Amino acid sequence: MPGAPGFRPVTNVADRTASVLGDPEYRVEGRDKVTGAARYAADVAMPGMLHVAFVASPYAHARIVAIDVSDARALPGVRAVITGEDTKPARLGRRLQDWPVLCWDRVLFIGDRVAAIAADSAAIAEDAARRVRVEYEELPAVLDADAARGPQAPVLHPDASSYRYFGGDRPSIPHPNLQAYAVHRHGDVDAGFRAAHRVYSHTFTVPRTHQAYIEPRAALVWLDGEVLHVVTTNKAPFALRQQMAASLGIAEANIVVDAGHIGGDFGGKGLSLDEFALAYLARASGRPVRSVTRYADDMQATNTRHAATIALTTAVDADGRILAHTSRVVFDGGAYAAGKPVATLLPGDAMLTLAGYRVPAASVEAMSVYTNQVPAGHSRAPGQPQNAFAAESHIDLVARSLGIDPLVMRERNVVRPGDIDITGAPWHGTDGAEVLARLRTAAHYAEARTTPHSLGAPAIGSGVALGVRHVGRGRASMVLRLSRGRVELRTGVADQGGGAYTLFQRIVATELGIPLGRVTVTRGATDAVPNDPGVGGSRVTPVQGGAALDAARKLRVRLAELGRALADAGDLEVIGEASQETHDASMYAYALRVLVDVETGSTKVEHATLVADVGTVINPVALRGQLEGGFVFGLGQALMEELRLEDGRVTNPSFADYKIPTIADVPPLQVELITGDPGPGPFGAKSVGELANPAVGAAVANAVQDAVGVRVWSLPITAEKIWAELTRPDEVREVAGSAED
Amino acid sequence: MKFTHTATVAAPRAKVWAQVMDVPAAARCVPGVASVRASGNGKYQGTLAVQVGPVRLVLDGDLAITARDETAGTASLRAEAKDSRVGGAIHATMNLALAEKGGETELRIDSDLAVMGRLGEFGQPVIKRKADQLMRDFAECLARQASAR
Amino acid sequence: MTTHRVAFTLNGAARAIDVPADRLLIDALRDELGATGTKLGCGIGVCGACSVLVDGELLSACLLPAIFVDGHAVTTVEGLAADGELTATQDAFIRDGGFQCGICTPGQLVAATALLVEHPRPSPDEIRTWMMGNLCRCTGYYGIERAIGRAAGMT
Amino acid sequence: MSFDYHAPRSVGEALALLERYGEDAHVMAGGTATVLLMRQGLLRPGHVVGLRAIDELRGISRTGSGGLRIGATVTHREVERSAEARAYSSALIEAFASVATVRIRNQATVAGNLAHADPAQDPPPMLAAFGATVNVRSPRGGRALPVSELAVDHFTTSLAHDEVITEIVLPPLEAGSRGTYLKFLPKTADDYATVSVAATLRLADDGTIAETRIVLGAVGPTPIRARRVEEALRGRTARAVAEAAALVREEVDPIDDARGSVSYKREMARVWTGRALARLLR
Repeated sequence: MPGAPGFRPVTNVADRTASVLGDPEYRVEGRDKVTGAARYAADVAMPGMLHVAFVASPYAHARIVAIDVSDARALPGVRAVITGEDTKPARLGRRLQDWPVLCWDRVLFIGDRVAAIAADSAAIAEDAARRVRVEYEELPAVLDADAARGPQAPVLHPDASSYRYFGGDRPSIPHPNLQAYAVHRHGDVDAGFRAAHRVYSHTFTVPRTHQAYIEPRAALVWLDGEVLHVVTTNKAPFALRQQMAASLGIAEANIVVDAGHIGGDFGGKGLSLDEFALAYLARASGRPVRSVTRYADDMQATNTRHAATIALTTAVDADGRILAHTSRVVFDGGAYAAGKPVATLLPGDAMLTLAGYRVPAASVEAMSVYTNQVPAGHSRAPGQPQNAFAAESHIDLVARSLGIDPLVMRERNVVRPGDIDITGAPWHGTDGAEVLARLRTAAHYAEARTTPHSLGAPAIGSGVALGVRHVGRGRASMVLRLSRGRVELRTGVADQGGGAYTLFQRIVATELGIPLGRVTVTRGATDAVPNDPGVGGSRVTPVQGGAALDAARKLRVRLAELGRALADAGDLEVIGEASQETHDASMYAYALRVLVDVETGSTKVEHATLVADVGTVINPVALRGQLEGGFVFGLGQALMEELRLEDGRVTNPSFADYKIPTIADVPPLQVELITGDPGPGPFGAKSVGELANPAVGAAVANAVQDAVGVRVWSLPITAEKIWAELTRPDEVREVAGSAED
Repeated sequence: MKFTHTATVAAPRAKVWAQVMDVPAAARCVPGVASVRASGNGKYQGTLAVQVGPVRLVLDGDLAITARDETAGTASLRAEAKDSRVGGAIHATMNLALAEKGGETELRIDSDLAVMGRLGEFGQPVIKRKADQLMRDFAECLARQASAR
Repeated sequence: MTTHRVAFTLNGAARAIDVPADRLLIDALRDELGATGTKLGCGIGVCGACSVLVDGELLSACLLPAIFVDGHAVTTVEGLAADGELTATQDAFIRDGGFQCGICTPGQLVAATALLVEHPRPSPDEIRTWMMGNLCRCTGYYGIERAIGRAAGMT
Repeated sequence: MSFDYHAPRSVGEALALLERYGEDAHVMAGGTATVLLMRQGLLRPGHVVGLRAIDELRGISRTGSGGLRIGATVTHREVERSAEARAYSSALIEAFASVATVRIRNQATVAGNLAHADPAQDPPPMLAAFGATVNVRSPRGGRALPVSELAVDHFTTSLAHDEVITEIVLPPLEAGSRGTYLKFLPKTADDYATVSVAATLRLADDGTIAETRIVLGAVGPTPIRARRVEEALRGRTARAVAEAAALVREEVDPIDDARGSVSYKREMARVWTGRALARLLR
């Protein structure tokens, strides 16, 4: 790794952070996390607890002919065995409940569950699972999102109209194998294309990836009289309560969901699977039941990021200004749509195929398709890594074709407040020109572009890419109690690591003007705190943070009304509420420098500069961590991550073969923050958790082309793909590269 | 996992056809097959012992001829076998085609193999290579036997 | 299956348990001794969440038969701040963003503790080579590197 | 995973146990590979014979003739930190220090690594390039075999089920001989190699290559000795390297997997063979 000798921090946040508090940030749950005291779901045990194993389908698509559980049931130590016959017609899911708790008639992917066993030990449960005999009749598998939409394709969900959909009517779909379909149009697209100097079309693909949290899913479920208790790794406990109540036919009041510390989420832990079957096993056995997912099963059979094919066409004038844009994104949704929480049932930002630019006219079509593959759900900045890889590669290709510097191309087209963007609405957020100007300076762009290559050394290249992310929206509430001069904030927010509790503490202390040490933050299960929307959608800082601020304000007002100081006001309780519906968005941009070994295609990012518009900084350490972690998350997806599937089976379901970056693989990262433009969150804060990862892939692809002149059209950008392009005969390469009209 | 194997047999097609359709005899060409017996209706039962590295498997299962067309010289077989100790199973479909070329017969086997359960976690690429080897040995052995008769 | 008596010290305290031959150290710690600070991640020795020290040597508790620690001294994350006072490394992890979700943190801390014994003032390369066995999906590792630098008195 | 564990104190006792339990017994040294296979349910021995308590299997020492003896249950980290091993060849240290992560190297043993016969492992090609032999004992007696003849297929050795590796012996290096170990890791530092190259080389007095031994890892069912490359270099100079290295493409026998296609691995074998030789000739 290049770098100065001796110790040197590898990142450097410019000293422009404006924390609302001068006090250093010190995680409120930090002590628990560094001493091993912090409790995660798999750490919770109950007396008499049973262990769970599942029987999963080895087929991508099959009819269940018969299940014989007699051998499993006869094994000493087995306390309960259930099959789809016991759970039917229960299905689970976040927005659409289309995933059977246990399958009873058909299995739709490898890993789909048909039976569950509770036993005295995990080993006995697994042994019993091996003794369950399932007779299947194999059916033709639909493994390809294009084939799934053909006229001959078997319909995977013939009973889709009977599925529960939370919150209104499910959007209509033009083909039975679609999970979701949406189109958007604005402006005069045809006129834009008629006026074009040039029109460019390019198609990109992105594979399935796993969130790769280090903590596998875990759940503990028991019945206490009528009340079902659930300890879970789900990051949205109130949503899980609603899903379980609807699916299992239990009143929400009789379900208590307790989500403590969560060992990494990245979108994946919004969907729960085991909890539902465990409820049946707890009832059948009369005992607490716990499951801890084997990591290989987590990778084969939970919810991944969607694989996607993204086709973009853009009309530009002679200066490279965007006149009109059309796009078509096909997401492979896998066997179930259960993992997607949004109303469209598309990955959240599925429609943003040219985000961050002025787009006077656009026609965008996006769909998610049922296939017999691993289900796809939400994953950090859902939809964006796919679309950002495509859009930012596309813009670079257009710039190169027109002979315009890639950064100049972006400067000419980037959105400024009030411009019409890909959504058809006026852009409300970051001044894109400022982000790019800062990037130009911080990355020493002009110098980097003219660095001479020395013979025999790896080729050097620079690449830029930008990205946008909305500031989180939604409603939340929490309780603030004053007792003997101390304030306690009670929240239902689960801790998946973003630093929510420290954020709340700092907001409340700042608003009340008291030392941090006088504010405690406690988390409660769903029976102890007001409803909370959960972590996700870049929501915690603007929404839940907003509720914390509102609570502190209300307490301050009450104290003023009472004419009392905090110390002698007696006991008070207020409920803070926030509703953040502003359509505000942030922008960020990267400049990366890569080294490409031209003999092997091996690519190392040598240095990265990230400029991000973050608004007011409340937690400087956590904010920096989110940006740095987001960059490396993006780096993994850029260079190496891919769930490799063969006939519906994941062939690399472990960290031995599904590689994620280690500490030895991360380059120096310079982070520059723009803090002067306030956002809708507390004190002008914005969201950063999903701000940094999506654009890394394109930045790498663009830098690779800069270095060695070849384009990689799919993620991940592996050494072999670059090598294949470099060794391809020239005439063939030209055809692939001239995808323009 | 899909494989194609071919072998040239120094015998006329009719003779090779008879040889291949004698399933218990032909199955003995698969290294590790312990027993194969007819269970009626074009179905057979058998056991295959195979070692992939340190993993010893004893696969019990069925083999069925699902299609046969002597005129065209084509046949399809389906095999399903399971190792209950390791918790793995294999499923294979094989399409055989015989074509006569100047007194010799070209044997072509297109097979599609699925390795399931925990067994599948022991490196699919390694299993694939092992299966490839097994099918190649099978094709060559069939060719040898038919040539020799 | 044979049962074995395993007598060892856990974070300085003498412990003796009877375990079947196939019991792994991670399960003995978590299920039998209630020491859940050591975390289960990948379960195959890659991620490092279950890192422990046995006689000062860094090992994966998910790959280590419990019987192997008979007669040895085991240190887990719970044993780092034995007297209730956080070590410099623990404190630095909090101040420098050495964790977010915290699931890999016990393993990171145990590994970093061993690193600083072997290399009291580690070079960036020594940090990277040593710590590359401890995966973190949250921080991007920058905070971990800063924290180790601070703990070693280098910042 | 359900077995009786036996902890013999001598090789003799261990062999008696292996004889008694036959195919139902499995030898375990450090346990990294065995525990994984047992946890997956792929290996289900009734008896595990542990070698950790056997003193005679420990230790690293120089042999009288200037070679190196490594006891079977010596861990990778012990080799990495051994002054004797370093004095023998720093390339040997490089190969052992390349294995996985420090945690695994603290547990995994030298003989366990060889017996596991994973073709992507780092030490076997290096040991083979140094011409190391393994000493093996069984109830029938002892034998010595070259490391290069130990692995016969993916995860398969030529050892009988009742044979135990007792030590690895590296012959004395010829004067002027040097070694190197290179590992191609295009994804992460903790990955298995896409291809690895272990090579030793000795120059003649006239500056030509007197002898070279090249063994590649991760590109075949076992470590692959590049004999045609070696032949092509004998008596030649650095100018012959590029042409000679190209011969390795047909000597390796890789598989398609997450680390690359067959054709890519063949090319990378060529590139890294060339780089290893260039390093030795620098």
